Amino acid sequence: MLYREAGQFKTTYADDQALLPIAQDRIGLLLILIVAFVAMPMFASEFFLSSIMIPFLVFSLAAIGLNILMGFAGQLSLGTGAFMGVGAYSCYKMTTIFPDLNILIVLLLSGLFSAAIGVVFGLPSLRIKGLYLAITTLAAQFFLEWCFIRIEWLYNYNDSGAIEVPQRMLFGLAITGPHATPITRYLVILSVVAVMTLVAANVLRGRIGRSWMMIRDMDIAAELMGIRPLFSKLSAFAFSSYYCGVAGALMVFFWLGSAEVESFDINHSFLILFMVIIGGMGSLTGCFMGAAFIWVLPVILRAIPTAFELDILAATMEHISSIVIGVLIIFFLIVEPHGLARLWRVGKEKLRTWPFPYAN
Amino acid sequence: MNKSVVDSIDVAGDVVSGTSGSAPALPSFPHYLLRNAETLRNRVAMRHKDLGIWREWTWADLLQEIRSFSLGLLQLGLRPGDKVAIIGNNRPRLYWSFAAVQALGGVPVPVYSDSVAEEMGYVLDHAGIRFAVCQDQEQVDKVLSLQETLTGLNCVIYDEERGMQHYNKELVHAFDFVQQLGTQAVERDPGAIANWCDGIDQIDTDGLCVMLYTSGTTGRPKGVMLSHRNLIITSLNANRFDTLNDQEETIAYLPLAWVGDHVFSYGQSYTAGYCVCCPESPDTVTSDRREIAPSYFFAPPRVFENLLTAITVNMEDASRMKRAMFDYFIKVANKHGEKILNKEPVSPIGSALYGLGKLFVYGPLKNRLGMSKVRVAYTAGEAIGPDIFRFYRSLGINLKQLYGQTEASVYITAQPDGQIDANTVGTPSLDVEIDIADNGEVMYRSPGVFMGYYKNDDATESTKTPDGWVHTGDAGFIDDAGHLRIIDRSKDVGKLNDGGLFPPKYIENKLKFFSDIKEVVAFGDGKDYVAVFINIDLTAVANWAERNNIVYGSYQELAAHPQVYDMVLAHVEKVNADLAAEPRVASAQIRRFLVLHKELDADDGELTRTLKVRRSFIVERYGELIDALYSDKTEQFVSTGVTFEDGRTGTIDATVRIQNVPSVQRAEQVVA
Amino acid sequence: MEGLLTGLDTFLIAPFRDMASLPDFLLQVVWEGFVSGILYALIALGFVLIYKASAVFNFAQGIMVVFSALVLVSLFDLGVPAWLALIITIGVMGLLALTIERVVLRKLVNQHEAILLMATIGLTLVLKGAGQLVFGGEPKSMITEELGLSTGSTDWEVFGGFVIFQHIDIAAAVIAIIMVAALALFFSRTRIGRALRAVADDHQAALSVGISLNQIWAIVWFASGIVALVTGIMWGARSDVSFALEIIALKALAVLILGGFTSVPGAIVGGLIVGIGEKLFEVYWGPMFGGGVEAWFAYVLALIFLLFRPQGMFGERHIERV
Amino acid sequence: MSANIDIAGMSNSETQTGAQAQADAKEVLLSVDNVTLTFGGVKAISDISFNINKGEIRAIIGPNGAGKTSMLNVINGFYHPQKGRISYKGKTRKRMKPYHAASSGIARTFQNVALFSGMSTLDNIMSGRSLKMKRGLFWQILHVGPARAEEIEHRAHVEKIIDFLEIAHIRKQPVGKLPYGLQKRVELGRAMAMEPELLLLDEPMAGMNLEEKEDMSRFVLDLNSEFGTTIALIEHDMGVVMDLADRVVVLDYGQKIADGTPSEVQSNQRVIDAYLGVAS
Repeated sequence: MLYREAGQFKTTYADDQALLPIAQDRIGLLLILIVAFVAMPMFASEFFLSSIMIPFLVFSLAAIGLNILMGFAGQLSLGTGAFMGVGAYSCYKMTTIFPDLNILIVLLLSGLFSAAIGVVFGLPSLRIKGLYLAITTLAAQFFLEWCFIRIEWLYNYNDSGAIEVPQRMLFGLAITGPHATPITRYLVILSVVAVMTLVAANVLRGRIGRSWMMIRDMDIAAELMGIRPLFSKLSAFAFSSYYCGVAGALMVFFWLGSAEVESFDINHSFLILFMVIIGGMGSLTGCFMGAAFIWVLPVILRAIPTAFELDILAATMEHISSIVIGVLIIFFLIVEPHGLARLWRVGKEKLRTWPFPYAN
Repeated sequence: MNKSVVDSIDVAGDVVSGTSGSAPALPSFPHYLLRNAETLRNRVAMRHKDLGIWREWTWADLLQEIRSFSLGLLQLGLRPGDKVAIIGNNRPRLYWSFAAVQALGGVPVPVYSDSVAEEMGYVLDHAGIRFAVCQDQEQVDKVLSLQETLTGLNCVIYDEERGMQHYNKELVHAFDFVQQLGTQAVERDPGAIANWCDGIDQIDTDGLCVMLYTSGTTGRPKGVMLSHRNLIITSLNANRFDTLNDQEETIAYLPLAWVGDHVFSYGQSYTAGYCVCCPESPDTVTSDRREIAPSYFFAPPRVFENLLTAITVNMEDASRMKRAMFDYFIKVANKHGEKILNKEPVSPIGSALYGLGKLFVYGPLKNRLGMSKVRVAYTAGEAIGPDIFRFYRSLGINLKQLYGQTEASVYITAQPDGQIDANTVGTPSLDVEIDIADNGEVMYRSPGVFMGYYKNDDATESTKTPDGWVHTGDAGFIDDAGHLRIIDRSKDVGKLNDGGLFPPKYIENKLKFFSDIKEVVAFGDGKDYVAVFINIDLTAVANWAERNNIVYGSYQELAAHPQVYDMVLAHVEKVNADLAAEPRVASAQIRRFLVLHKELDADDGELTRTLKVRRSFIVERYGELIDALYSDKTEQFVSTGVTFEDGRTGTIDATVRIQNVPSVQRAEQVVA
Repeated sequence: MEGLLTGLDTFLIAPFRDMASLPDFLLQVVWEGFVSGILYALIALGFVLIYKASAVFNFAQGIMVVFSALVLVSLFDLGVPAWLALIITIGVMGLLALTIERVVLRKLVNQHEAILLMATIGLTLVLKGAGQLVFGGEPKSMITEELGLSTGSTDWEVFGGFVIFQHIDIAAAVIAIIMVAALALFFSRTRIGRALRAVADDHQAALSVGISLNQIWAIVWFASGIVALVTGIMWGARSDVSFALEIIALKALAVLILGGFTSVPGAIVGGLIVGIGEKLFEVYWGPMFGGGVEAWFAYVLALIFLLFRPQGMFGERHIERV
Repeated sequence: MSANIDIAGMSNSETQTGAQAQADAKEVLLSVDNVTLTFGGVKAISDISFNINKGEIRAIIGPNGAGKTSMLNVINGFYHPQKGRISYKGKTRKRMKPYHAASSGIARTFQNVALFSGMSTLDNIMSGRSLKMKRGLFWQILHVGPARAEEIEHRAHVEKIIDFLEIAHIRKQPVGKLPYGLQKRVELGRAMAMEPELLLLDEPMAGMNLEEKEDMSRFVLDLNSEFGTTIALIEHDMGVVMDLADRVVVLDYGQKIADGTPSEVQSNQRVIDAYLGVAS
């Protein structure tokens, strides 16, 4: 209905293979970007930016990381939290060792450490598949958690055992540390996430992304078509971990301000996993939807008692939101295993074929 | 110098008098190509969805391509007057062949590509073709299989490479190869281009431009010879009539050999300079049309019928709510749509509802059909059901009817914007004169009138009078508003005893447009009044019966049911009212009818295998019933032999009721 | 060179010297490891039961342990006698099994195993939320004595020192052995048990025994619910009943890797290897890494093991077909 | 040579030339020598030798369980035979990874369609170009310049395959929902995209109706004659085999029982006993 595509035709392959071949989608994305980059900073409250938008963006990026591995390359992982931790600690170490290095560069470099660790723990994927692999990622999770506690060098021997984000400037503006305003932090995160999403989309539609999906859909056929499982799987681990690492660094540097091992524990791994499942495996849009859903739902649930002046403990609402999310996960798996993204796609398809029920 | 002629065409496409003084220099199609390549240099002239994307050619590109191909043909020995068969689907290169051949003074002969080798053989042989431009291996094989009879065949050219590696290189050439020959010729002799242009100036615009074989339903196809003047004047007039310009987009999907496609996709495109898009394959026309969203669109009624059926079928699968909404807004459109399209006043509520409908239904629907940008759409060829016609118009698609023939270079009449009626075919097109002969046959005279049938003077003489009038073979009349109405093939039109016209097909079609009625046989020639046999449509009527709680045990019982008779009577009365409104056929109102107790069936010989009524057989078989129709009887017993599906035979006995119908009087009739 | 030798000595020889020098302590460590190994094995057993019958990798087994223990303890806190509380808890686990089969599994028949795994992760969230909502988040102590389990300890003098055996640990070992024996009997002697074994091989065969797949699923979930309850009691008796258990229960996954997803003996042996191994590693090697290595030992062991024998100890090699 | 090959709609002239090319060359592309393959003691293939000439269509037939698919799996490196050797393009190798086979020009299709179900027809066929695409991560990330140029270049190639197989109308549809016959066609397209020298087809016409079989036969013949691709195919439909193949090797219980032209094989008593007699 909203999609009236008559008259949109492609005269080059470049146009035909564009990320958003439909004009209405391009307009929609443009609107979203305008809202995100212009309207949000102008109108949103500091609270909204720092407790909803910033975490949402951080988790979206982490979800993209996990989704690359799980949804596009078909490798199950339960170690996302730890990979985020690797990014965060690397970023912290680098910026304390080289305080003058531009923090954004440090941020992007820190993902490389995460990627390297990811490759190491991805090695077993060459021999084992599915659930077995999931368990080896648990090994990564617990081993790395242990490292974050035991290797004091990682947090510069702080007594608290936590990493404290120092102040770093960009164009004379404090973008990290206690003096960075939510708006600045939001805009930095938004830019990083926007660029990295575009990069992910590009990689996914190219040769490398296709090789991941080949391995995912039919690994034997992929191999017989010349895909090297070694390179393909490890590159997926590296890529995925890179994204998780950057997300972890963003989380600490632009959201939390300081962090201990708890910020990277297995519960975080699960949180990201839920975002990917609910958002939709194999969809970048789904990562944003899942992150929004999983992050915003508890916020709303927590707000309910205050809004209706009910005498309910915050902890109680926390438990309820856990149940709700659990139920929703099961519901989605039963009704639509491909998550919100598929619902959106189905809805869009309906709008495209409106008033007909399906394309003729 | 050809420049003068090209200059004489102004941008609007009108022909301005030449500078030389005497007669106006009329350009030929190659002249238009030269003009377009100059004035519309960078405007897209043609698109073709090939290998997944739309390839585009501007007019300048087109000139390049056509010129090199034309020069290549020259190298291969094409001489003025040579006939060149063009066989295949709507492919750009096949369209280019027209101008390329014409530029050398040759005559393109497009041939229906789906005809079997034998049929094609007749046409190719009759036309005496020397060259054939084929789409693919399939067509090349057909032509080569006729090689022995086609003594003059000099060369076969193909567009698609697939499977063509191992053919005789002496005889069979790739399109590219021919173009290369042309390019090489220019490289050898730079003057070749100028010579080619000079050749274009030599074209006799009153000479043979193209030969189109009519796919006659009876007898052998006849080659209709059309001149440049025929096509160009007609095209220019058609463009002016609908204010078509170089901004139009059309999709070429009808057979190349059909005059309609030739005029829409070649004649009018060259004269107006608009873009013609060729679909990827016949399977993808629907989606390709959606991608292109043509602004000027033509389709025979069956295309519109099929589309409507597809819409209905699709909507049956839709959710209940969506279907209810769809049905509601279609009703709204029925009520107000046409008025809004005709710019007539509509109540504010009506126009508000229509606006909503446009948002929720009409707009998206047109989008799906690929008709959201249609400015002018035509249907022609046969009668279109008024409901179907109104359906599209009510959506806001400016669908119009036209009446045309190959012999007229298409246009005889067309409906001007805002003067639309499902029953007429419009007013005479520009420069067309129309006359109704004493026997009711429509005659016309126009600049588009053909030169004659190729190698068939007898047929030419019997069709075209010496002073240029052409027999259409259709009976019709001009109504009060000056619009032509076609009622039947003139040889089928009979006379009632009171002298009134009896057009059986016209009456039968009017009744058959009701979905409850499947088949009609009308009688009246040499009788006092018109009477009809009616066959109900079992599916539709059973459905209706179910909704109205009518119980029946068999087809026979249902057909004889009083309420069914009432329903049919209502339809007949409506038809009578329609007939009464048209003075020429007012006396052909139906006075008596009966509903047949059995379905007319091909197994019983009542229908042909293509499901057409075998009138003579029915007259013989149901003589008693016909007699009863022309008597005072109110019912008649009849015993009919039938063949069952398993081959057994038996008889059906029935007493069929005969119903009288009151006739409608109209003041005008008295005056007439 | 010198450093390398020292390193080798520290890692490869010194720990064993330590072991030999204090044999009674070594025995104590092994016993501790043995007991926690049994608990891992019990959790793993719950996994195996379900995986064998339905190919569902039940991530919720850990939370089921916590949940069942909480139900038991809370019922007792409400004044229900211990024996009745035990029976009611068994009833609750039965109900839970039925609900899970009806609401979740039945709808996910023939889905990919990753999807089933995630469904059980969802189930974990639900149980966790519900557990915390109903019973509160604080740790509770197990009603060990009230259930007739001794809380005392016995010292055993050996190697010139002595080894302490907690009675509850002994009970755990005994009960675990009884449990495994009971399950073995159940599988080999009862009709349902045989059907369960059949279903692991061939769904059609199971149906021919006259038991519907749905029933079988409900039964295995119930059985693993009971296993979870026993595990919960034992574990709760050694520490507290709290949600922290859930994370520890994940170690059973490592056990599964060692033992294979479908092997009951594998689960037992794997559990013992992990339990004893991690205790030994923690005590004798842990200090070199700064301690706390118990947290990851099991997984890393599993990972290394996987690289050499992807099909587990008792698993069969799988031939890939195209 | 086998002049009476004629599938509906094909003229003789070109199929003959396909066979002709082979007759001229007679160069052995692949030879299998004394290969034995066992699974846990069970012999799937025992001591089989045969060869495939460059440019020919070679059929491997035999009753169910005869070891045909195992033979293909051995040829493209998925199974490693315990005994014997395989020479391809004159080079002998004992063990070979599947992707080495792929990069040296061996492509295949599968008995049970093994498409990438999550991707469209277009992407599936594009995936066949994986080995031909070289642009590194840097350009992939930017997806402008060389990476895009490469992508477009290969798209153009893939479009030719789509045109060749007449599947333009399903170009953008996910393959999972396509009818079986079309899926088989897409799979052939994917293998074609690898521009293989040797194409292994595992029952390309299984489960197809007559019309689909005719189409598929036409594609296989065209592929052979237009691109000179050497084809080894497993097929159950004897009619198809007789029409398509230049030479046929017959397996039964893992052993070779006949090898020769279709007519030779057809009249071989062992074949009649083992296969034709049983099947009909």
